[in-house]
Amino acid sequence: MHAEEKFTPKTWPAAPEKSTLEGKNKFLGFWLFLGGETVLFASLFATYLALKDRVPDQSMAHAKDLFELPTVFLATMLLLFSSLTSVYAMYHMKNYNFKKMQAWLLITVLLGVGFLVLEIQEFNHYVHEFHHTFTSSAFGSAFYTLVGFHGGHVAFGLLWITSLMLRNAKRGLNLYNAPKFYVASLYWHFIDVVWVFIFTVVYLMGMVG
Amino acid sequence: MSSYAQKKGFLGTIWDYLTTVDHKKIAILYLISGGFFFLIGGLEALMIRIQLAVPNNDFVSAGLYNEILTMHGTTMIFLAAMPLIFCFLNAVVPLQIGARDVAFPFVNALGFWLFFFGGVFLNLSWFLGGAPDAGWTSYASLSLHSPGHGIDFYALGLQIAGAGTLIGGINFLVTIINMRAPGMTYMRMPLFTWTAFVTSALILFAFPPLTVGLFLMIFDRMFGSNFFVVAGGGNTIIWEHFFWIFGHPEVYILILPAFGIFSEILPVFSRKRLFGYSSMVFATVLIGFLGFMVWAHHMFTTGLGPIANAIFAVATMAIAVPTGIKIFNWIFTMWGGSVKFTTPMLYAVAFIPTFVAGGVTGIMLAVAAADYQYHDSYFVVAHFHYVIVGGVVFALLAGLHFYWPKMFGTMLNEAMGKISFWLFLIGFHLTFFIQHFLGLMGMPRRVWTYLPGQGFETANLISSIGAAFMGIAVIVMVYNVIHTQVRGVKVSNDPWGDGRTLEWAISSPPPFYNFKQTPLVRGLDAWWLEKMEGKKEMTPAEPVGDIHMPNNSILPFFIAMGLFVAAFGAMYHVDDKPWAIPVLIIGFIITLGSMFLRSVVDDHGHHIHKEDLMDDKDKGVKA
Amino acid sequence: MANHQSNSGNPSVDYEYRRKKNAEEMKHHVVSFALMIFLTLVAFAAVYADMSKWFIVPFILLLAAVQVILQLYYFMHMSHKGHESPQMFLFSGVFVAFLTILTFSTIIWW
Amino acid sequence: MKHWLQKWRLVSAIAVLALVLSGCGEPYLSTLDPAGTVAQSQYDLMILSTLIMVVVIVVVFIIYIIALTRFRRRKGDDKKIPKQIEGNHKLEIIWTTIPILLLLILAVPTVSATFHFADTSAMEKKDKDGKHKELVVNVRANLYWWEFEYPDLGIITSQDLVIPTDQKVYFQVKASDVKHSFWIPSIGGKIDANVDGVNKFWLEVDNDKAENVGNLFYGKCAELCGPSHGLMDFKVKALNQDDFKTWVSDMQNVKESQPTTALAQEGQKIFQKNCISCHAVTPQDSRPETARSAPNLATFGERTRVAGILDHTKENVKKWIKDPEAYKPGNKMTGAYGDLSDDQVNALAEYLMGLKVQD
Ligand code: HEA
Ligand code: HEA
Ligand code: HEC
Ligand code: CUA
Ligand SMILES: [Cu+2]
Repeated sequence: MHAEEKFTPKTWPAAPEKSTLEGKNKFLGFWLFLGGETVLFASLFATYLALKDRVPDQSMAHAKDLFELPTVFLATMLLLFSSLTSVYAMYHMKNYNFKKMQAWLLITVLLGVGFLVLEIQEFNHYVHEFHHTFTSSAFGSAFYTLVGFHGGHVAFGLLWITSLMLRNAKRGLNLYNAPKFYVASLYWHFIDVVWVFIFTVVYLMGMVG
Repeated sequence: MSSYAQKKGFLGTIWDYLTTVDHKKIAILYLISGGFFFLIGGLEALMIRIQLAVPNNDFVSAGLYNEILTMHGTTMIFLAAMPLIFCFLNAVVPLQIGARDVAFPFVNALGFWLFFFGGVFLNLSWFLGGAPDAGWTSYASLSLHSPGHGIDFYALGLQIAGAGTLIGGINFLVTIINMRAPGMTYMRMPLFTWTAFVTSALILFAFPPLTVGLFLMIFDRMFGSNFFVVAGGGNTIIWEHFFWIFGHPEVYILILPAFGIFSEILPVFSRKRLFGYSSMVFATVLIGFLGFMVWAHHMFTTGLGPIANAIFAVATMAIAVPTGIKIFNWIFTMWGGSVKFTTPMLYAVAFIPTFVAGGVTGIMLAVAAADYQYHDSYFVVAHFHYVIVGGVVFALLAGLHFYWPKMFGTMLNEAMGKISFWLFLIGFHLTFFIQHFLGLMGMPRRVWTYLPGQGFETANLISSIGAAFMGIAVIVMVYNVIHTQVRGVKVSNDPWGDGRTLEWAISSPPPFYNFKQTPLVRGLDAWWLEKMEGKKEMTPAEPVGDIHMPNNSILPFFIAMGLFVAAFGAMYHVDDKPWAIPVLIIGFIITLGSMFLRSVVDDHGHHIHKEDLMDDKDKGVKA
Repeated sequence: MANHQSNSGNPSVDYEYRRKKNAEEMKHHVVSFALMIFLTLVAFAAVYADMSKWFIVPFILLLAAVQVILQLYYFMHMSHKGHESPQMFLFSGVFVAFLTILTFSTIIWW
Repeated sequence: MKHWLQKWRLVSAIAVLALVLSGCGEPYLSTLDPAGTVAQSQYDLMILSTLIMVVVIVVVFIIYIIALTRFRRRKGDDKKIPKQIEGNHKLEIIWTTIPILLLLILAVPTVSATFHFADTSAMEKKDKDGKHKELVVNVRANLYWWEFEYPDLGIITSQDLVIPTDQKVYFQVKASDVKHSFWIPSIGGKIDANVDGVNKFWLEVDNDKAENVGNLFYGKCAELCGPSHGLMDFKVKALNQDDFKTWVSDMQNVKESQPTTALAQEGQKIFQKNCISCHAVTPQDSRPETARSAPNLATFGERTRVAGILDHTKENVKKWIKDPEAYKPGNKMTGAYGDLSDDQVNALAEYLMGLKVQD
């Protein structure tokens, strides 16, 4: 089986993620999926923009009252750094250095977990301090749906990368799993892209009013 | 024959289909279930027409009528037309581009099972307290107001089925981009493959807005959110936009493959290559592109303001241009050809004027200021049945007769085919032509009955009589299918004699690995080119070698079934049923567990060995 | 099918070359990452600086767009060969996304 | 715009098509028999677009028929292979440009009419008392009934819309429960009644046309709104300016029509007990909108229909009160009042039929 052939750094191909037909298909299919995800998130952003600050009773908290930029900044940094670390992981993947790849992936996962923890704390804060919940207003529904969908993506990404790491821990890199790692890292970057818009559109623009 | 396709017995066959990842078998699954839902949707249409045959009729009650109406539209669009199109995509596209299979056979199977479980879920509503009743558009204020679980069935069912369609679309995009046989450049792809490509792209971008819209609906109805609840700050127009941002591309998702089927049939039975191939490709892409910029023509009366209405009106009209290009190219394909009127060709020939009639009423509807009169009247019903039945359904029926030999190796009876064609054609025009006038005379659509004395009686009666003709036509067709399969006379590779594209170069039905050797494509209409040079088969692009095949798997079935189970949990969670949340969780465990299995258990597929393939040669083609 | 895409006959020369190229690319990545962090800082600073809303909103949206382009073209290699189809489909997605957002911020006014 | 339309009116008058079409439908209901400015322009647009479409269809048909008859495969052609033609640039240019031109002809009046119909700027003009200078009617659509409020005149009616002819009437349309759509086919195209906010538009009725149909037009709900959507009809009384003025003052001056017969007085009592919580019986109803949960019955005796659909007879009123569900499934009146005996229903009907403002 070609896909499971053993390699050395020298025989390892330049673009391992696209060296088999399966890999090529997976690579392209995943990019297409990201095209669809773009529209999916755009729809959620659009909904959020239409419903931002729409509350049944004007005494309820608006975006301006809720958000705390320091936390958001911290979360942003965690996610941005995790994007860089996953680039490092792919760098080592291309160099056929499995151990280093795994190490960087682990850091990526840890950063991602940190991000999720911050997000959960943040939500918790809104719910308890401001009674800003999923059901309290259209604003709340739209906010939690958009940010929560992103958070869900982060969580799924963490599970995905972790199980890839565990599953392949013993057998190292080959052409069967290289595309899988590559695609997972694409996914992770995409999550970062979405977050860039979330912190801009939801949080920063929310503070400007 | 290699050992994989043997065993059998009845249960064996069932198991084979439950686990299959072969695009040809998946095509058959789509055909059977899509065909079944077409009969259901048709039955619902007949009930609509019976109820409306005379004024003040009480054949069905008002509430039931709305359920039938909603399920008719939803079933026909999502559970009949879409899967039947996927049937032909699966049956034909890989063969046309000379591929062994699709890019993601597993995902292909998963797409089917998602559609299937979504469809079953939706239709179970009939037995579990009532079907959805807010129209196939399910506008938010009414659908939130609707009691019972009907709308929940709609939202959850479509969500599941829609996920299947989305991954199906991605699968075909990758297949077409990556798996074409050597020599098959983009501009040598058969037009059906081109339309499959553009349709899949439309699916990729049109379904996410529907997904989001349905999520918001599910959250509002089942989890207390306020997206469409005005009192909570929500806005119902959001739903309308999402529905139509999806809904308008959706009608082009349906019609483009229909155009593709006709673009295959017309050249074959005119014995002449498609006129203006490159402009046809261009028009297809342009229709796909414009299709995303016109959705608000369904919302002219919503109150978007004159600027939006004017922009969308003009953008909508623009679609007439690429569509017109196609119409004229089809006619000029026949011009100078040698036209033979087989059953598929009859449908193609009937399609041209019918679709033009439906298309031009579309342009009339695009005149925003006049649409204030047409909107939500029977004029609209007439328009869209002209394009959908006259376009999509004609294409599906044409494709059924045209590709039947390729899918099953037998030939549908031509005499019966023609009888049912004429019945259907006459019935169709009888039913829908007169509805234009009903609309102009002031009859709104979606009314469960009408009062006497408003001038609607005669036209409605005529319309209902037409529907009866269509019913008989369908019965003849079903009989034809059964009759043909029982007789089981096998046919050769190219039973129509004038096949032009690659699928006609291999046996009918093709072996499960398709091409023994990937063919070398030397131009448009690859098979025709070879035939004209007196060859009996395609020139191979590779020596005979081992063929890599994917393994069968039951996991797609379970992934889809898990969501089906979870949907019940989500739905009954509203009624505070104690078992609801556990069921929801169990469902997700089934799905995620199956996905997990899929990703941790390596599946490298298997190989058919060269020697076995050599064996096959001796047996020759099945005929 | 699995081909080892070597361009020169000598695998070890090829190997050295690739190593170097990868390392160089990684350097680019780090630079673009620094740029991204910088842009983020500017965006947050702009909001803290409390300037006019009409300036800040377009400005931070621009910053976000630049950042995303960096992500796509550097981290996700979108400019590399073999990314033609991904580019086309991603931009089509962006086009639909843009239309959707434009609609929802203009003609839903209630 | 106007000029253009008038020219078209001439052309359309002689168009055979128009003759064919205007034979269709009832004059009080059909879009093909326009009785107002808006409906007329819309009709002109229909005729224009239909003519263009007929041109398209005829051209397509001619080429199509020729292709089919000349090039069918005849006996002995079995072996013949026609010449394989790739395309023809000249032809392709022709069938790209001609449709574009046809569409331009259609697009210009479309855009202009769209803006014309949306022009409600006159509505914003108020006099010094804060009243609109033009006649404004607030239309509120409810599950299966319509309320018409004349905010500047202090009048509220239900089911029957009364408007003056030969004058632009401005409407503010909204819904109180689910989405409906306000449509009077022979007077002008529809506009949706949304739950989210108010839609504005105007209509104008032609007096001669109104007289032709006894001043009475049909209106319909044109958006699926539940089981009885198909029965959510209303009537439009289009009165000439003088009659309208009389109607307004009658409505403003009436206090509450008092029953005259004993039976009716009996009915009034029952009404006060069972029905008044929802139905008002004076045209001035100071309750807030949300409290006005049922049709105003002040002019019930003058209605042309019961509940918008039944002929206006006492028998039908009785039938309605006994079992509204049988006539309008899903309506909001069913089950809202206790059981009533036949006598009580009879008394109620007597009382209701006597509720008149004009004689
Ligand atoms: C397969 C499905 C299909 C197709 C192909 C079309 C094609 C078109 N449709 Fe249709 N449409 C529907 C399915 C479809 N539609 C459905 C289901 C609804 C109702 C949904 C609901 O409310 O439930 C609907 C409703 C609908 C409306 C909303 C009406 C309303 O609710 O008020 C409008 C308005 O603009 C419209 C327009 C068009 C146009 C302009 C085209 C164009 O694409 C047509 C183009 C074709 C031609 C024009 C003919 C060929 C061209 C020539 C021969 C060239 C020369 C022509 C000219 C110069 C005119 N459609
Ligand atoms: C692909 C789409 C599609 C197709 C093919 C059809 C096909 C037909 N439709 Fe349509 N229809 C819609 C999509 C479609 N429809 C949509 C989207 C709506 C709008 C819904 C809404 O407003 O929300 C609609 C609405 C609609 C209405 C308007 C109802 C209303 O507004 O109140 C009417 C009325 O005449 C109608 C009639 C028909 C008829 C007679 C057919 C015929 O062509 C059907 C022909 C088929 C048959 C006659 C099969 C009969 C089957 C048998 C005889 C065998 C039965 C046996 C077994 C099951 C064992 N349809
Ligand atoms: C829930 C409040 C409610 C109560 C109580 C109620 N009705 Fe009604 N009524 C309605 C509604 C809502 C309608 C409109 C029904 C429709 O058309 O769908 C209506 C319609 C009517 C109509 C037809 C009105 C028209 O404009 O044509 C009559 C007559 C009527 N009611 C009489 C009565 C009588 C008599 C009683 C008491 C015995 C009564 N109603 C009690 C809500 C109520
Ligand atoms: Cu109100 Cu339909
Ligand atoms: Cu459309």
